[in-house]
Amino acid sequence: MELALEEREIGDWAVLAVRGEVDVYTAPRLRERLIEIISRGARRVVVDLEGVDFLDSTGLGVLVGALKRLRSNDGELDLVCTQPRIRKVFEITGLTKVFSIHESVEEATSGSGE
Amino acid sequence: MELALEEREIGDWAVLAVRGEVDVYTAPRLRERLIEIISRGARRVVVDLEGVDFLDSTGLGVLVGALKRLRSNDGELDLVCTQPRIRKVFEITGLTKVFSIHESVEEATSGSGE
Amino acid sequence: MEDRTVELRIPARTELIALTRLVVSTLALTRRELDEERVDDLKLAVSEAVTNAIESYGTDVEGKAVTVFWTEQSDKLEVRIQDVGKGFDLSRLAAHPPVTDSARLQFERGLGIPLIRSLVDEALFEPSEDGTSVCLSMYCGSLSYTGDPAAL
Amino acid sequence: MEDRTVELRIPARTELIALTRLVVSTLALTRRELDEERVDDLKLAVSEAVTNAIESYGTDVEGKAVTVFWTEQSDKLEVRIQDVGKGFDLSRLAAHPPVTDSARLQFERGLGIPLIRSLVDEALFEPSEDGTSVCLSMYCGSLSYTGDPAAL
Ligand SMILES: Nc1ncnc2c1ncn2[C@@H]1O[C@H](COP(=O)(O)OP(=O)(O)O)[C@@H](O)[C@H]1O
Ligand SMILES: Nc1ncnc2c1ncn2[C@@H]1O[C@H](COP(=O)(O)OP(=O)(O)O)[C@@H](O)[C@H]1O
Repeated sequence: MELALEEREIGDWAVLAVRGEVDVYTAPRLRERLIEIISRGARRVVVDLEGVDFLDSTGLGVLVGALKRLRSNDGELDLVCTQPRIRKVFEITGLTKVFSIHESVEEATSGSGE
Repeated sequence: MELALEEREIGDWAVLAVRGEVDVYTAPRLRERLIEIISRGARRVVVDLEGVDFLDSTGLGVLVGALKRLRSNDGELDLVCTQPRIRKVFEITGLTKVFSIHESVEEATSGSGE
Repeated sequence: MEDRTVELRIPARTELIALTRLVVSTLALTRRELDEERVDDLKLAVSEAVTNAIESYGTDVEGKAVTVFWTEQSDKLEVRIQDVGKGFDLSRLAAHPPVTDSARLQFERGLGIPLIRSLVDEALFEPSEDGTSVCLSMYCGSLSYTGDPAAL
Repeated sequence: MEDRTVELRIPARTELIALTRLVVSTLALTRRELDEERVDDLKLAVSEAVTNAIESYGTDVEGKAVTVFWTEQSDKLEVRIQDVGKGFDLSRLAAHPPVTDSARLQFERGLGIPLIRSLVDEALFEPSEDGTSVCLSMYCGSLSYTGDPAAL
């Protein structure tokens, strides 16, 4: 029932670390925070899912929504996700082809973002 | 739903460390083990409750039963219990007056047992 | 109130008592007003009541169930434990002797109901020929969620 | 079979979906035959179905409930999720376009049922005007407890 969001900046990346369970109850908070980050002008965003215990289709929808919003502004949204149980959700839904999924925040923020 | 029992000897004490939840489902295993220890001839037994997450009245009953069995053989059963949530169960039922409850296995096994 | 009730119905098997504890403590922990110690108290009281409910069927547990109702009222949490077992006579429960080393040791059983009574703010036992309903309450002032109330 | 069913009934509130996940994964984990990955799969599928059940009531959730039934059969675990919402037409669900960067991004919703179908061994959707029943099965050979079967 918990969701914790923690933000920091690395270079020109905004990094949002998510901890806890992302479901239809908690996802609105994740969505609001992402919209806030984007409307503050961030173009390159990393969502770090390493601390996520559970992610459902609503959570996927929120990430897809943020990605669309960023792309339409020439921005980019990358993910950090190594946990098999969470990665699997992206694989089943084909979203591994849509998101750049990295092994670590360092790896994500050292890329060009394109 | 789990209960783990681990036995060792310290001097002439038999020390049984209990981990997990002791309730009406798991207590029979604790009882059997205590009976086994006592019937092997142990007279001085310490039950270490530090790893116990939950203890109900059935668990108390098993400990009282073992204490009776040992006392009738001039033996002794001591407990190790510092966790407030577990200690409270002994306090409410007045069993703190019946058992010697120690802060550590060392403390329990360094006494005379009387 | 109906829509504020969570209901858990389990077959009368002792290995499922742990599940009732998990559900009750999870629900209780989402409430700011109950600290951890009171949640543990409620959990133990519920566990004792569910144990008694299962034992009310004796060995004839085939097809028998125990139901736990969790209801939030404005000033208290209420857990009702219900069985359709043989009931009992509350007034005939053995009283425990005063706590002295020798006499106290006679009692390996009969600790459940005294424990329940001292752990919760209110315990109501309603045994009948059609089964027993035990209602446990914890008072906790006005209730509010610890979770964020944002909904989709 | 009746006596092998665990039933959890929750008010139609999204903050209680986590509880259904906890109950289902706790029950599933007591079974030797399901490894952790399959338990996670079942947990996610149930969560999606409960989410849909709650959403079937729209904003009119007052007094509405969702019921989850857990049943163990000789060769499978079965979880049924039931609501009394408005039902739907399975044949009219939008098909997702093949996965390509551009078209795929149109779909922020509609991922639940496809996920359910790929996570469990069998998913049966039975929508009607009186509500929807979703039955999810995981096959797992002959069942046995991981716990010690000793009973008092
Ligand atoms: N739900 C119930 N149905 C039938 N009898 C009950 C129920 N709850 C309690 N009892 C009776 O009350 C007695 C005392 O219960 P309790 O104090 O919990 O101790 P114990 O269960 O160890 O005997 C039980 O032995 C039983 O006879
Ligand atoms: N239990 C249900 N009751 C009513 N409609 C449902 C139910 N389950 C699914 N649906 C319908 O099927 C659609 C697709 O569901 P799903 O694939 O889970 O995606 P989403 O819930 O994100 O729309 C839902 O939008 C809803 O219209």
